Amino acid sequence: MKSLVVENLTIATEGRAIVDNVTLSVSSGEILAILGETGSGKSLVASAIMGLIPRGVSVSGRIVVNGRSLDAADRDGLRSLWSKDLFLLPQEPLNALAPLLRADAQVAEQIRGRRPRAEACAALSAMQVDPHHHRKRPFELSGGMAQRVMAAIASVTRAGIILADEPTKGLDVDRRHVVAGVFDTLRTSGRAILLITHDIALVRALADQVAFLDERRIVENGPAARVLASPSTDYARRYVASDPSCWPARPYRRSYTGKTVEAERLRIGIDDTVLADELTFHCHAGHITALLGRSGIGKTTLGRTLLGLTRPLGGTIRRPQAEGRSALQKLHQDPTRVFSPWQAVGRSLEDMRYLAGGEGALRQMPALMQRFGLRDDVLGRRPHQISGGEAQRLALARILALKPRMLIADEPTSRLDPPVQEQVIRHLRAIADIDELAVLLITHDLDLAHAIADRRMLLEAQDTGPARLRDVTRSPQAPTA
Amino acid sequence: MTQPMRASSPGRVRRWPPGFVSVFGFLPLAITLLVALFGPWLLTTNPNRQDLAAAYAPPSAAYVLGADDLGRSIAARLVAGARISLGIAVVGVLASLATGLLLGFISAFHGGWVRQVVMRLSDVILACPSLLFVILVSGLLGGGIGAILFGLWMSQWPGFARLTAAVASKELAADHVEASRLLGFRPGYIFRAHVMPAIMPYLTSLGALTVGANVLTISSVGFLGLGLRPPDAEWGSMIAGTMTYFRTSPHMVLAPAGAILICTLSATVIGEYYSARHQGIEEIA
Amino acid sequence: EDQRILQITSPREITSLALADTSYHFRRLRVAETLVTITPAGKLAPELAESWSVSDDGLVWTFVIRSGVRFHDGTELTPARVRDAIELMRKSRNNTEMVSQLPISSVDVDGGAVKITLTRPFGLVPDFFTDGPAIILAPSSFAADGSVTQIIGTGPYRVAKIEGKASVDLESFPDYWGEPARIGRVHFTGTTSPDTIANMAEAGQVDLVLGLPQALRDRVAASGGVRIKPVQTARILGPIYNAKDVRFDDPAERKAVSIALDRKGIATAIFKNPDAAANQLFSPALPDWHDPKLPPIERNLAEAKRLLASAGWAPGPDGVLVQKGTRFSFPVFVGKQPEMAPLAQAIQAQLAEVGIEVVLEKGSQAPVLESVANGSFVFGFTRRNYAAVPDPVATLLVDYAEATSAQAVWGGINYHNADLESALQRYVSATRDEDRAAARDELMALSNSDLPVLPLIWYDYNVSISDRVDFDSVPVDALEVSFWIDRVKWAD
Amino acid sequence: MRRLRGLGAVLIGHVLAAAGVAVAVATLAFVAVQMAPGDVAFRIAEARYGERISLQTVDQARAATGMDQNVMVQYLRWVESSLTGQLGRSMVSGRPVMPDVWRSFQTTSGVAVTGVGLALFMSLIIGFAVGMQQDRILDRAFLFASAILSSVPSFLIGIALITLFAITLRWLPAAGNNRPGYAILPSCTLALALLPDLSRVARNAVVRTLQDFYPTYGRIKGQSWPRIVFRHAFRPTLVPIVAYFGPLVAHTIGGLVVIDVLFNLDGVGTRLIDSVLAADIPMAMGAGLLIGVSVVAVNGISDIMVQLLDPRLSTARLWP
Ligand SMILES: Nc1ncnc2c1ncn2[C@@H]1O[C@H](COP(=O)(O)OP(=O)(O)OP(=O)(O)O)[C@@H](O)[C@H]1O
Ligand SMILES: Nc1ncnc2c1ncn2[C@@H]1O[C@H](COP(=O)(O)OP(=O)(O)OP(=O)(O)O)[C@@H](O)[C@H]1O
Ligand SMILES: [Mg+2]
Ligand SMILES: [Mg+2]
Ligand code: NI
Repeated sequence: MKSLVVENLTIATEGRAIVDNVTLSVSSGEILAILGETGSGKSLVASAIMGLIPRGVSVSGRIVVNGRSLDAADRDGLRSLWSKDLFLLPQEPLNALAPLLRADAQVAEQIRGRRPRAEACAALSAMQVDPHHHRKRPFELSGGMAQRVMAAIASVTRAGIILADEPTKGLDVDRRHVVAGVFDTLRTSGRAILLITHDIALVRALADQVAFLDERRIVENGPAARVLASPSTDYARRYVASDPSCWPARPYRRSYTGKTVEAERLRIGIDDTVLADELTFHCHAGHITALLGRSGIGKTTLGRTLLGLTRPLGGTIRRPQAEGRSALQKLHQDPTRVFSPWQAVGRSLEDMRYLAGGEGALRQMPALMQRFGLRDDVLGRRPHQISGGEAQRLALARILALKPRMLIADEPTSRLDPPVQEQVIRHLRAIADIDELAVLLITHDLDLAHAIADRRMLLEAQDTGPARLRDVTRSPQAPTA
Repeated sequence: MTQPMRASSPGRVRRWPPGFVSVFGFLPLAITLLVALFGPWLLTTNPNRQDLAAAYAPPSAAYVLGADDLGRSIAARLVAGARISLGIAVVGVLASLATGLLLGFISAFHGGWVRQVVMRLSDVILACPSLLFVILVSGLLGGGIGAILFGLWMSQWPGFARLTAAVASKELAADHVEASRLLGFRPGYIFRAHVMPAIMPYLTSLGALTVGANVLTISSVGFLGLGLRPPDAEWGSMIAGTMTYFRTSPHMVLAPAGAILICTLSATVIGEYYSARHQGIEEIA
Repeated sequence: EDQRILQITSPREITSLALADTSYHFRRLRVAETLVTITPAGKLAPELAESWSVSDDGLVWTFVIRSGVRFHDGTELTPARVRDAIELMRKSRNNTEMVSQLPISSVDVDGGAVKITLTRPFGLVPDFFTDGPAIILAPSSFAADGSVTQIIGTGPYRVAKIEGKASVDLESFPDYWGEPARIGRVHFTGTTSPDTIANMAEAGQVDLVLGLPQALRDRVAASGGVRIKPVQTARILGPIYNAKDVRFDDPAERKAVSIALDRKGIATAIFKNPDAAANQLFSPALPDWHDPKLPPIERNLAEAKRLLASAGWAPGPDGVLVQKGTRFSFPVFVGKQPEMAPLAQAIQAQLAEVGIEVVLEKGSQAPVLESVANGSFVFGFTRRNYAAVPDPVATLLVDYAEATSAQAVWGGINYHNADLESALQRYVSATRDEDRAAARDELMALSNSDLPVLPLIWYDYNVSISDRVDFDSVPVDALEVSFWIDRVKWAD
Repeated sequence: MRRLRGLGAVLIGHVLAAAGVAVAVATLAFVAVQMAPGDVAFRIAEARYGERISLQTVDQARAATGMDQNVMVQYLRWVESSLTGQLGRSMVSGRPVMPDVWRSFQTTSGVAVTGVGLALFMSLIIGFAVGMQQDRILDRAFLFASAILSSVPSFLIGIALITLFAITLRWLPAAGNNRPGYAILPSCTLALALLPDLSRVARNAVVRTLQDFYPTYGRIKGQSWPRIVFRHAFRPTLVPIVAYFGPLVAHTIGGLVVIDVLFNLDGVGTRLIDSVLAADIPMAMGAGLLIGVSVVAVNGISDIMVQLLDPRLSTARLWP
């Protein structure tokens, strides 16, 4: 018997359907992975099952939990199943943890055993949370640690149905395996698991069933092995193919183009804390240089230092200049946040005329938008009303119109789902090739770096002292990112 | 206990129904503002005209709201007082708002010692209760509109400056500002296009609440006998002047007290309405 | 024993213990006494002096000091102590203090008496010793530097505790030389806000309000449980002016301003007593000095305008009178007393009707005095009590005598009148009653015709009495010399 | 350990800030007196002699108070006497400033502590009761009632209370501070004046907390509602309330000026105003000093409490 069945679920806001007529089911001892574009409504489906749909959003359909059939709009009915039948691992762990309670206490209060505190510590340790982090409060934990505390809470739940919303985001490869292990154990103990994720590798490793959500509905679902191996719909095919690990690696070439940015014996840091020292490197026009490195090592800081947003602690930087402004530009991680949220994006573009040489830039825009495949109707919308892919392309177009010499892209695709990521990355490659723009691409994704970067630089920690930069373009073994 | 479980997404809190806000917020304030602006042309009676024989007269056809201890028409004085009480309150807020906006933005934008200076200065001023401030200033400068305005301005710009600095520095750290800076936009543009819209709702709310508070402050100063120069009809001093007769001729106190209440209430309702629409104002302010 | 405490209040605070500041107050509280006092009926009476006499040439006054009087610290009052106290009073440079005005050449102890030798005859010596700062305190009241640190007097009450400026606890003094106080314990609260005074009276929280503001009389009386004894005092409230200023140098101008005022209206509306409208400087509380035959001063706008026109004032473009480029416009400082704000506004409105502009400013005595000092004073109000010393001439002397008038403020600034000066001289040096009476008549006539102060309102002094207190036992003192609380009895 | 050291630094910071503010406020009072138009000696003389002021008494006051000396000398004299803890002598009464100001301060703090305590207690109850009913009829009614109450000038509240409890019922004294129960009406007036704002802060804090996801998530995890309220949500809810103490103390001192006048209390705010207007420099500076110190102290206590309640906020936010 199916543990959880979702029948004809429709979720709509005033005048707009977000999810249309979705039907899903999970049996006990089974993991169903839902994949889909960001903003396609995956989290809302989970909320609907939990009876957490916010006010102002209407929901219809039926939800069958362990044989009990409930109206999807019956919030109270669904809520009465909390913790006994239904359990949620939310997308943002920091919002779900009690802010002033220590990690072990939060796990311990879930445990009905004789020695909850000790069991809680064991559960945390199993998640590779080191003992000295056990007594920390949520705000003292990094995003990855908080994610693992949530996994520890999930690992001791008694509920039969677990909804997990992106449980591995922000984790590096090793930790991802640990969390995957938790779900594996839960599955073995007979839980039914609904797994929402963008991570194709995780889906490959874990999922029994897969469902693709596109354009408001489920476009394809079926056993994971079959669907991932030979997707039958266009969208699923694109999705699977957009995994950077499937892309061909970019061959090495010598560089003959001019240098754009040169750094010599650069020392970077925040305030007086030195993060990295003795950084000597340069970027060539038309090249994409990938900057790799462990989380928190100082990649973003290096980017900001090059842009002049953070004061260097030593050494020299030579930057290109153009029309009184820096010819260095930045592509942000979250594209929907780079436009003023108070006005339509079209307005933000028009405001370029206040810039030196802005009129000329403005005249370039239509052509650029056409080149990036952007329709004019996005211009009338506010930033939060456009998709991440559109926003990132729009941001690229705006930057290109000002004719920079170099672009620093700080994890420009980590908030995007794989198909959109691929689209943006291909545009980035094209810009480098056609417009002779130098790109410094900051990323965690080694596959991605191999696929599109001409050079790869690794920022790595020394045993003592600040981090150093190493060129790993031709080093055979993959550095851990 | 009921379980308030509507919380998965904050959304917008509808604390006051809009119709309610119109009736208790905008409508009375609009009427008072109109009266303040055009009152002098509507008046048929000079608010300072005395008729000692009619002193303490209760409401009647000749004196709609009665007459005060010098036989002046309370209705006429209320109308004249609207201009003074509300005028000072509003002008005081506008002046502090402008100053606070400017200093707050500059200190957020510039950071460093400028911010330190502005913030420490406002700390010191905020530690001094604003009523005390206005009382002292108007006491020392011998009353008058200018003194009260100066006192209100002096004691209130720091609040606006801190609010602006708090919102602005949050906003200035945002990606969209960073992007604009990199693209080469000037501070003026960033202020206008990125920071102002973010601050505006907070300022509207704080401004409206402060107008209400000012009406109260002015009336308290008037009550203490340190307000404006007589015979200017200001609501607080109208109460102060007639308090003595509260139990024998209550109309003399109730009319200005009612005006103060309505005016403050509407400003409060408006301010609360805006702050409810933008949660978290308490944390920032 | 009766543990009840008599709760009293008045609108005075104890600003300090210095004799010049609050000696009046401790005399009113019956803590300290003077050589000579004034009965509630307004007559001179012996207090610390048993009797007094003057030599025939009028130059030597002998005060026989009462024997067996003890200070609250147990020490005895001696003539030597009295002499030292008088020597101290003489040294004061303050012209509001009376003793320092006396033409004393020496003070000597003569057995049980103190002999005061004058440089010239002066008829009012006993009167002058009724002044508040003439209280006689024990030497232990003073610190080494001469400042007063505690009030150790001889009265029927002694100070048990003084807290701040508003609270004094009194207890009866068992060794009092005279009739002991009838109520053992008294608590005094100084309350400046008139509304608070009224509230306390209405709440039955105080037994006596000594000096209930006139405006509050009806309200408190209406509350029940309280009865009020009003009495008209010798205190005048009226405009004073700078007689050298072009606006007031002509008696016609003063007359015009005087008759432009609606006394009846002001007295009725603001002071709640039509009889408070003053038609002369001296109220009926000074029967010898009051002329009951004078008619009330009626408001007469036409006459006022005519007088002003005759003095050379013509309306300017904005309706305000102008004379040779000077506008008939002046600032008036509005004090903190409860009646002053409405009074000033009433006068502003009434003078506006004859083309005189009054600009009201906040502030009370200090700016008035300052403007006097720098010569910019034009117009103000005085609240002068002509019975601080029972003979009004004492006050007139301070205000108008040749020697002191240059420094005087509260009776007409820069006002000189040779006739008045000589009449004053004749009055004090007169040794025969009829000479004195003649001088008095002249003084009365001059003050009512030349208008050094424009008479406007005579103050009432009100005592509100709770029903816990025997109504008839409360003396009400029109001359505001004392509260006479030692004579008050409980109702039962 | 590190947190303790952090708190220690905060504490030292607060003490330094308090000293700084105290001196600043006192100096400000001094400057204010000097800057006021007119001759200071006249104002002192008026305060001392009242009706009996004359040109001679003005000269006397000028000489007796040292006002005839250089401004710098006067200021240094005050600094000197303050270092001995006496704060000099009042120019009006001639008595040492410290005992008088201290008595006023005690009066004020008596009323303030009772009033604020009352308001705090009631607003916590109201805040929780109403905040949990967010947007229901009770909540709406509360918000409207509090808006009305906050629009009534505090002197009218006081007058209403006096009329009812002192004059009509005769249960409590109408004024003064020498009767048992004298602090009740002033405290209640203060409490009623503070209540609307304070209970709104409490209510909003409750609403804010409940808007977060974690209380709901507590239910998802299977925790009981009381446990969530008292173990998960109570501390975060207290934070904005405690953080409001700073503005609260400023409101309190301001509001007490009116209450002092109404109830004839010799409070420290009233003393500051009176003495500045009377140009009683040592007294004004002494009162300013105490007010400044108490504001900073309350701010400091609130800061430290906030940081103890919510260590997230302990980042170098020294004052206020
Ligand atoms: N409370 C709400 N009111 C109106 N629209 C909402 C609300 N919450 C979410 N939405 C919209 O519903 C859509 C789906 O959101 P949802 O969070 O489910 O997407 P998702 O598939 O989980 O995306 P992601 O991969 O980024 O987590 C989005 O367009 C979002 O803007
Ligand atoms: N504003 C800041 N104040 C203090 N420390 C900071 C600040 N921003 C970053 N850091 C610290 O500086 C270090 C480097 O941060 P940075 O953002 O450059 O890392 P990163 O390599 O980009 O990491 P990630 O891959 O997680 O983005 C981190 O240890 C971080 O904690
Ligand atoms: Mg989601
Ligand atoms: Mg980074
Ligand atoms: Ni190279």
